[in-house]
Amino acid sequence: MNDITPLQDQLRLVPLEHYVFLCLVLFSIGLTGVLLRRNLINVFLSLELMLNSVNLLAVSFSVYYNDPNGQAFVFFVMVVAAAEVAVGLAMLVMIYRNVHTVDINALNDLKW
Amino acid sequence: MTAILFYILSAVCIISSILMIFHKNAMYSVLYLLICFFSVAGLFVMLNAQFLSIVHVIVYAGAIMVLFLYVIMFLNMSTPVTIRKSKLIMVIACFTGAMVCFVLTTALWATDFGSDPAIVDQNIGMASILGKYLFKEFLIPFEVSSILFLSAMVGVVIFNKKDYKDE
Amino acid sequence: MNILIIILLPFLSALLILLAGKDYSQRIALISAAASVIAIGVMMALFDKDATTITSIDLPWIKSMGVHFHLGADGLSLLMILICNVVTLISMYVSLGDTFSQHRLYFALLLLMQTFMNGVFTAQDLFLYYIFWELALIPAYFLLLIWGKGKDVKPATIKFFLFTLLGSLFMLVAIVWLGNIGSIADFSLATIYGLEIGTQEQLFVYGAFMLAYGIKTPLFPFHSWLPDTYTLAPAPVTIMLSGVMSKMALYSIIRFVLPVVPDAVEQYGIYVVYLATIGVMYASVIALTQKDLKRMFAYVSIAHVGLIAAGILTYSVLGIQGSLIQMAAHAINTVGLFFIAQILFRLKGNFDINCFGGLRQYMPVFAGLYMVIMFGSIGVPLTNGFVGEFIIFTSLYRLDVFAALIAGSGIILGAVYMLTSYQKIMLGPDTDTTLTDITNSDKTLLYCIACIVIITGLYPSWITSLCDVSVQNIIHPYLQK
Amino acid sequence: MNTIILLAVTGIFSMFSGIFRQKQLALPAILIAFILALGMLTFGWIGNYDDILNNMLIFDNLAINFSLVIIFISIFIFIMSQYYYSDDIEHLTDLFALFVFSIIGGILLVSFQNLTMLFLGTEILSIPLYILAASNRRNLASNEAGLKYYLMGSFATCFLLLGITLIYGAYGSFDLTDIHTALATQGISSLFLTGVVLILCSFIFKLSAVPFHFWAPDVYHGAPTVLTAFVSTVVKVAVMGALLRFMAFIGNYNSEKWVILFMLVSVATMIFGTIVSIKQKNFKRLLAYSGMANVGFVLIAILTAGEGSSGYILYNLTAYSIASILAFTIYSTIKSQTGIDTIKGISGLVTHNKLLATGLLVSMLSFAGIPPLAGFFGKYFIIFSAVKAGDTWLAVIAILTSVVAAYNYLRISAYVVNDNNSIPVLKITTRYRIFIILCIALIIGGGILPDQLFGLLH
Repeated sequence: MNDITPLQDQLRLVPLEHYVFLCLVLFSIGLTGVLLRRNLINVFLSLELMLNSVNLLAVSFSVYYNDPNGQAFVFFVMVVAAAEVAVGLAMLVMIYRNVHTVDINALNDLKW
Repeated sequence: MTAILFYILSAVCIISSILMIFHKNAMYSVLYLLICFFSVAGLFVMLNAQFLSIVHVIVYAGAIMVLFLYVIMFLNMSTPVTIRKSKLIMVIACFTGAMVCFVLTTALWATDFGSDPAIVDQNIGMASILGKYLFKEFLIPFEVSSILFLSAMVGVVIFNKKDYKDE
Repeated sequence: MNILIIILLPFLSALLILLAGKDYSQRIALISAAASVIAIGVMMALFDKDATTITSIDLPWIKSMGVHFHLGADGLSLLMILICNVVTLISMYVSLGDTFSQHRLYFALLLLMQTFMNGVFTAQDLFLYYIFWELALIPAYFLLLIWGKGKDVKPATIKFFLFTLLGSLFMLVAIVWLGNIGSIADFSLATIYGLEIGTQEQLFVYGAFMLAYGIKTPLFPFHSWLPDTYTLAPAPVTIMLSGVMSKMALYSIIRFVLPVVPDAVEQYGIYVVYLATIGVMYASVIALTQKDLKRMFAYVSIAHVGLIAAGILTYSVLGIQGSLIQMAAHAINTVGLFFIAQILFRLKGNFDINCFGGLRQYMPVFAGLYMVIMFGSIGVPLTNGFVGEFIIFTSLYRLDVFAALIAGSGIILGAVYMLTSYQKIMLGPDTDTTLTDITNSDKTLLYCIACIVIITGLYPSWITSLCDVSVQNIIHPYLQK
Repeated sequence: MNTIILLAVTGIFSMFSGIFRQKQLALPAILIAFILALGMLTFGWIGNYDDILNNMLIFDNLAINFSLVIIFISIFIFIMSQYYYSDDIEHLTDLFALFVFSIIGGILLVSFQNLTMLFLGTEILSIPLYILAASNRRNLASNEAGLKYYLMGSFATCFLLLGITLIYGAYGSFDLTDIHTALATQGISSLFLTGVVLILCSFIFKLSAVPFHFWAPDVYHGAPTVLTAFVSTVVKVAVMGALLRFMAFIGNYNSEKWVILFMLVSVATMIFGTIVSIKQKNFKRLLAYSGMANVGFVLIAILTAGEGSSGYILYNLTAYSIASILAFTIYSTIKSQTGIDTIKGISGLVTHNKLLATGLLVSMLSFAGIPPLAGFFGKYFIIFSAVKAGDTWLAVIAILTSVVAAYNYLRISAYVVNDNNSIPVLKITTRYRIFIILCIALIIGGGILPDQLFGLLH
């Protein structure tokens, strides 16, 4: 423990704030993507990006706090991401068969 | 050196994700996201979370992205889809994103994380420790997530199994 | 004689009508209504006038909220129940003259309405009272909705319902507040009467209650639901609404507002008196311009009810006694008037005053009885309307000369338009020679009503003596403070 | 925990019964399991699993009561589903299994003690619902409902996750107890505040409260009616339970901030839900908006009564749920036999279908809050808690909106008792008749004996 490892070095050089900031930027980009795109594939990708930024955030907290809980939590985020993507893509394929487009606004029979 | 690596990876991450959300062709978006994921995996390694970084590559790059590519090819959507997009929506979306980023950042700016990462156990990212956590502390969530997978599986079957009537 | 009987009797009859295999609805309804009147007669005969309150049933109902199923009656309640049941009987009798689709449901709803109104008059627990109060609205709503006539019946009915619901929900807030002042939730009247409430809070409670009662009575700015509702409703329902439902609110003012928030009444009662007297004037002026007989009677009703409310809010024994007499008189008179309107409607198929004329030659008995009832309504001496109005005016005059003057001129205007319309319908050139006098059954009912008008006019003191103890109980504790 | 295991086994059994072509077994098995689960919960046989629970879940009174209500309402949903899904639908047993899985998610959600479980519970509750919403494959409206629900749900999940991670970042733990201790020692940090706001946002999303309500009407309208009933009843109970737990956990800290935020949300939800519902022509959409208004109502109780409000909330939600299941059942019967789905279309229902009309009237009057129906006490308890807490103005707003909302229900009841007889005699089976009568009896009984029901829930 008394040796200065490369990890500790790096952690000292890059403060936690920078990780947090990176995650927030990624999250916001994902958010923008969800709002911006009407191609469903892109919307799904953006959602994935948001989940990923959360993963990164959890891991960096976990490492800086020296607590494995955060990393265990990331597993569950991955589980959910995988399940959600599977359902979403299946739904996408089904809808594509019905309407032959992936435009998010193709389905607007129902008004707000 | 490692610090510089962090900034490089971050830059790659951000740039590729921005490219991802703006690219017209879904196929390219997937590839950009892939780059982003790889750099996130790199960041994981830098954080000494080796096990997670491998899992991350396997799950995201190996499974989820392939699934996306498969769907894109399956639906034959590799050509750019012409999607009408009003400028207004674009502006609003970008503005919202920027606002959320701004609000979150300012909220966190003042926070003193107060943690001196001097004493870092390098082993917490190892498979052995994480495995113990998953099967001891997180046993219940681990078990119940099986229900989640089961229902996702059922869902996929329901959505895309051919009807008897179709044939 | 247990008070529960007048709740259970109509309720069970209604169930019987709905569930019986065969259709005996008319018979059951009439017998039940008559039996209720007899029951209340017996109760009044046995009533010890010096007694305060007969509690007849007191069961814990919703323990967690301190609500009891507590029924009881004093002289005041007995008077109101009497009015309610007599009017119901008349209403049933009038119903026989017309045919109604789905008449089983119709009679069942009328009986249910009677049940819940009886509940309102006998509830000794504020929460229970509120529930009966709301419940009484439901049969009225459906009666109007299903059997109301005219194109606007749906919006008018919904308006009626929403108006009253709005008022009563505010009342609910006040009731909830009152019931939870103490450490344990308790809604019983005795507890509520004993509460010490600050002036500021009294004002809120007073406002909430008066909003509910102002809408239901209705007092001047809240009356807009009434003319439509009364006009569109079938005659028996109009009779129930004008005869009993408006009394529910007036009774509640005496029972709950005066004793619970005396300071607020003392300070702000005068404003309601002004509103009420302005309402008398306003309704009378509007009534002058009406061509539709039933609508005109509706405005007459607003005017009279406004006068009664003014009398109650003078907050004096005299005013309240006068109001009680006038309540009994108003119930029987408006019922008579609306019945007369219904008879006229059966003749011509509408309520337009102008299409009648010279009826007296063909139906002398009817004309005579009409005149008696109309005199009662105007308040000619020797009829029931006179005593009450006179006492109310006296008490109003003592309180505020100005209010008395406005109300008085409103009532004089009332006499003018009533007489004018009578003249148009009964006198004047004849228009139709095929008419004959009204049927015997109608005649019987009108005779009965006319008799009540005269008898009460000659001997009104039975009301005052019946209610004297209760009124003293309501007024005196405060005056002694 | 025993309940969760029992339900999971039941869900899997249901799937297998489909595979082995024994579809008819699924529904009875599920109903029996539900009744067993009710019994288990009532008699406190929840099993001792402390060594593996690790404080992930807690089965306290709140959890048990909410679970009871969730399962109780689910029984009705399943009975209703019998009249909605025809027998020959292909994936019937799978759909049933999905419902059961979703219910498990609900139970996890109301008993969470660790933010991981909050997250997983939300997902287990939601993912089956996305699938169910889109399960009517040929129907574009259903597809759209599923898609919208999915997108909005995933979006909300992202916020939930970010919030959870930020709270983790603030105190280094996912465990509510640990965080509570840390809060007491370290005080509040802006990281924590941001996290809480994000989590609350996702709750608001799930509850379809203003300002994140916009997905709800479309989803409710497009999804299969059984699912709509499920989402507007069971899901709301589960999410309210979780919210109550969460609010109780953060309640002591900066209470004014949450109170103001939630007051705004609840008032806006009530007002918006009510006003928009006036304009609706479609029956299902109207119910969706009225459900939204009810959510605003329930939020008042959370605000004013805090932890003590669970009884009020449960009573309100149970009363609301039974009435809305009744309305949805009748709606789907009318829809499937005549194709009518507008409010105007049901005019004259009373002429040939006395029972259905009575049912609809009872549920509408219960929504409108007329005593002594269950809906009245549902509203009463909320107004009571507001008045008792001194927030009389909230009670006044609640009253004003509920009067406006009553207009809707009266409008419907006015159509029901209309004279025209455009709706033919609808075919209903004896069992269906019993179901409707049971619902009516519950609504009336809940109003006449609120104490007994309330005692069960408190």
